[in-house]
Amino acid sequence: MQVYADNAATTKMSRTAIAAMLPCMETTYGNPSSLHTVGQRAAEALLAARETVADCLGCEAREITFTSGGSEADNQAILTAAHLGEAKGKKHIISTAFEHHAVLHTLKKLEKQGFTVTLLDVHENGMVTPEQVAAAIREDTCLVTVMYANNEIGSIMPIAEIGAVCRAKGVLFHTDAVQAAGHLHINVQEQNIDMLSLSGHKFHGPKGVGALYARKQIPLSTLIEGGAQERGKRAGTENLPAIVSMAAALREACDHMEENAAKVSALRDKLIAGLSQIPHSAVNGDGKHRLPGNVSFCFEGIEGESLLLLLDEKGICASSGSACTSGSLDPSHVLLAIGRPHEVAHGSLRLSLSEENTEAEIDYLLREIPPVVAYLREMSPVWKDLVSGKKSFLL
Amino acid sequence: MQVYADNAATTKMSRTAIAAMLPCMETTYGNPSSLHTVGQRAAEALLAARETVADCLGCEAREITFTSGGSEADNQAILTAAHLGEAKGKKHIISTAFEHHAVLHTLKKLEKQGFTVTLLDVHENGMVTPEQVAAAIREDTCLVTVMYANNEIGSIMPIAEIGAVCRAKGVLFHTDAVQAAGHLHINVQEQNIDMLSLSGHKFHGPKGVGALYARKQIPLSTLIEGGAQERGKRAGTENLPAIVSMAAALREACDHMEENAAKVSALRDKLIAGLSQIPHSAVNGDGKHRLPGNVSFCFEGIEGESLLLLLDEKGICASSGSACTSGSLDPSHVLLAIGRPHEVAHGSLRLSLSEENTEAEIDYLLREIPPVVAYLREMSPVWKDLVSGKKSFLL
Amino acid sequence: MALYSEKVMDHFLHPRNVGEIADADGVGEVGNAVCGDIMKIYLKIDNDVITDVKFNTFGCGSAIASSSMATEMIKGKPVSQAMELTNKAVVTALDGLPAHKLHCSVLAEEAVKAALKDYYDKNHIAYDPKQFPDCPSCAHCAG
Amino acid sequence: MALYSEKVMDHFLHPRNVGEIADADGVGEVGNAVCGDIMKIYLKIDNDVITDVKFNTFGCGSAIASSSMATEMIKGKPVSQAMELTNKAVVTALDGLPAHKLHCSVLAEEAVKAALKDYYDKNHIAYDPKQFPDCPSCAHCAG
Ligand SMILES: Cc1ncc(COP(=O)(O)O)c(C=O)c1O
Ligand SMILES: Cc1ncc(COP(=O)(O)O)c(C=O)c1O
Repeated sequence: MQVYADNAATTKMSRTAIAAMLPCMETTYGNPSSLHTVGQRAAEALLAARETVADCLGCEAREITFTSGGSEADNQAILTAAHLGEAKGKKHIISTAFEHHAVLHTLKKLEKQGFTVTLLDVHENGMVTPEQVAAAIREDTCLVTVMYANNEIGSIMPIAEIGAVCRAKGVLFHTDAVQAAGHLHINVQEQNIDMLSLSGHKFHGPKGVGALYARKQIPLSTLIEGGAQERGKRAGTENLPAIVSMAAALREACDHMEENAAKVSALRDKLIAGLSQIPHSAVNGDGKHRLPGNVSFCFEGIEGESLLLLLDEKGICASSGSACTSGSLDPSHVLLAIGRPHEVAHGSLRLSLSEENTEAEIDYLLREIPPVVAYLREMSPVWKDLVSGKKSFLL
Repeated sequence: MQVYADNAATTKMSRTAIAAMLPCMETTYGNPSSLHTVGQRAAEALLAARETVADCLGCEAREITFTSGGSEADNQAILTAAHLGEAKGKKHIISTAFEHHAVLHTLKKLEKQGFTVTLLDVHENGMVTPEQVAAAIREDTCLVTVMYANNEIGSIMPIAEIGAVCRAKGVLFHTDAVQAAGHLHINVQEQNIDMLSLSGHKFHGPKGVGALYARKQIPLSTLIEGGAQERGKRAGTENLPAIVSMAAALREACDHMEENAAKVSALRDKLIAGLSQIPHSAVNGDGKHRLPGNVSFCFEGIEGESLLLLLDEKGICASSGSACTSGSLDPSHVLLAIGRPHEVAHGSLRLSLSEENTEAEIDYLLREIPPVVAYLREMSPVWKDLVSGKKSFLL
Repeated sequence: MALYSEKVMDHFLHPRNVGEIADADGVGEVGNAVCGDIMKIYLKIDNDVITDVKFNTFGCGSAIASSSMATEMIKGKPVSQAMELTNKAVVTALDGLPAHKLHCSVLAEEAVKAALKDYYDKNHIAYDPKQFPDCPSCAHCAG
Repeated sequence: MALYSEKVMDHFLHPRNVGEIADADGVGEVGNAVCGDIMKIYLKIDNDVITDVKFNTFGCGSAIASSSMATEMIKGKPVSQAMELTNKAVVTALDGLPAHKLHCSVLAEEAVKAALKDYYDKNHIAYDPKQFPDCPSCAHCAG
């Protein structure tokens, strides 16, 4: 059996997304900046896609800037707020310790340029509260950036409430909604969001395309200079096939959000319940405020990569931490942020489900995973020390 | 008849490019950073694409960084050289007056940061010489960036010779090869190129993807921060379908370069000869050192946009200046750079051919264009003044 | 074409009143070739009524469409009414113009006024010069 | 899997010499759980020859494969020869490791040496301490 349970890393494109893309490669192949019919058809498709995305977020089409993905959107949002803040002498930014690297590394860059960054502690259930944000806001705070949902442990932040705090204090609020878009309800008006990033490939859309929503009063800083595409805020010939495809995928995801969430979270809960039977294991993240597809565990005494590789041998595609930190030797900064000790954080497993997963697949996972954990523990000197009482269990 | 003659704005994807893309959406859909089989298959495809692109440029795979397009590659190359230069107190950059806006606007940004930019004059045939570059290089020059071939007038620069001058003087040399890649021979070693930008959609590959070659000794500056993709030099989940498709398109273009060039330049020459019959017209760019597909004219007494719209009514897709400056009121900076007066520059027409164009289409263009020019002149007060002798002809 | 409304395209593709009037009673030319738009309007006026109007235009699609529409709007109208033609009225009649093309409608208004001014001047009719703002630069074109 | 060579995958999926030796003559443990890799090697030594070897490893695929390969390489060998095992030899035997996984082969070498040192210590055999560099920090792991 082949079970793809790494949908937080990337999803398989839906039929709808592929079907939307093909005509843009074969018929509407023009450059939207071209005056002729082939170009103008592309321009119309671009506008329609922009309207679709705007509609899914509850904003206006002109508030959407298409980017090459979630990372670029995060970078551009944060640099925009930094430039605006700098002009007013405000060089303090608030974020959290468990943001995606697209946010954290951009903040690092800004620190080198004299900005001060406060990374809020994350509660052990993976949550950050509006009260924490309120307490951290200073006179010189120019931006609060808090992710909508965490990519590793799936916890969902109280975005609307955090947004309200920011709005009340007159501070720009950005949210990295890469894991949320298409899966959780978004309405930037109701949720007091000033800027929001999303990425096509996390909801069965294409890779290499994303969107940045920025409230119309916010003049975006340009990351990529050149032609006047995207109202002069993002140069480069528009990636029309991907943009149109992403819009179609987002539309589809939003139209089926409730039924997908119901189905996927039922699978998730069954999987969590089953894996919780493994002794000395712990679920990461919040029990309730959790992405429908996210299952995140730490298993004491074993190491994540070897677990992944053995699961892969069984046809199970999973991840340990996030995809983009694999290959790194450090344990996930997210797991450390919620207080997992290093030795436990190394033994993490993330299974991220989508509506394409089936009950039979969950049964398969529940059958295959526990023996693999047991096998690795049997080989692990750490586990032996725990069992023999030389060390004490942390979980 | 429908004639797409705007291939410098963007090309239609080839069968090969589409065929290469589809399996990456349906089967190899994994995230190349994921450890499991689905991810590692994607990683393998990514590596193969990198090797293909490297092979087409005569460099090593690790010298290729995939980007979201030509603009991003241009931005990153220039900012890299600027950062390296700044560290050594070298803040002078040499470029030309007729670069693409992705280059010119990035240079503008650097000027605001204290860099000095010398834009070399372009000869009226659209050429810049190695001697000009040599004369402009100063002690504090950190970069020479000269495009391989111009997107509007098609003139081809003596890149190898300019590269040799730079190498001799120890100055980094970048070339925007967006119009050249897949159409003209490239070998970064032989041509002394330190950095080179290309874009997938200009050679029947996909939009939204490009590549930056940077000699391995050059530490790229990061434009988009985040995950460790592209050796930490370009964050964001890799756009695998587009990357693989671009590599396939480039391979195909390079494999058929000579036959395509022979075919397309024959069509081009026929078109140029025919349109030259129109009185008071002039070809823009060099007669010999010219992209195989580029036909660029100025017609005195008329304005380009109305010409384009009327041609579009006849099914002819063409451009006036470049696609991304359409919608702007200024005449093309390229045509001004080669010394066309404003009033003449407004009356420009660019027809850019590909190997998919046919002899019959050229005949159609030659039949349809002259009467449209005549019709617009008949309506033009400028033309009347010229004919009546009130003003004197410039062409 | 999404760029222009159907009305604009109709007037661009089938411009009304193209041509010259050899014995015009008023001729107005505005814009310049450096900016990329020139409009020249010829009026035939009889008893203070515009009995005929022709135009020549060098410019983009919306410039030609604006000229065509403006001439249609003043044809057969009393001079006093033609004096009230505004660029907004031209834009509305064309079902809108893209923001960066609005200057074409301004040129059309100015061309009509320039022709009317010429008619007043030739016929020594007194008028308030403030009605005819100069168009010395292209600055407004950027609007 | 492109990540690891077939050899690595073979040793990872079918690790040789997994286990413990209750009455081992030498035991060595290196690495720490904070770093994410611990290797423990048990040696049975008879007449200066390694007659049996077992390992337990907590770590990634290449850590397990390196342990497996290293134990294979010293099994049946004289102690003096086992002392000459280098991480490079392990890497070569595995048909290479990804750059960021080379530290696993270093750990394997160190684990073997730690077990040998334990054997020397237990049997009061004199040795040059320089042969056994400490592994007090994880700094080398970053290599
Ligand atoms: C010479 C040149 N450079 C750069 C670019 C920018 O490429 P892209 O639109 O793919 O970002 C283009 C085309 O648009 C070009 O013709
Ligand atoms: C929370 C979060 N933010 C940002 C990103 C970056 O998105 P992309 O890889 O599309 O640039 C990701 C996923 O990779 C993510 O999960």
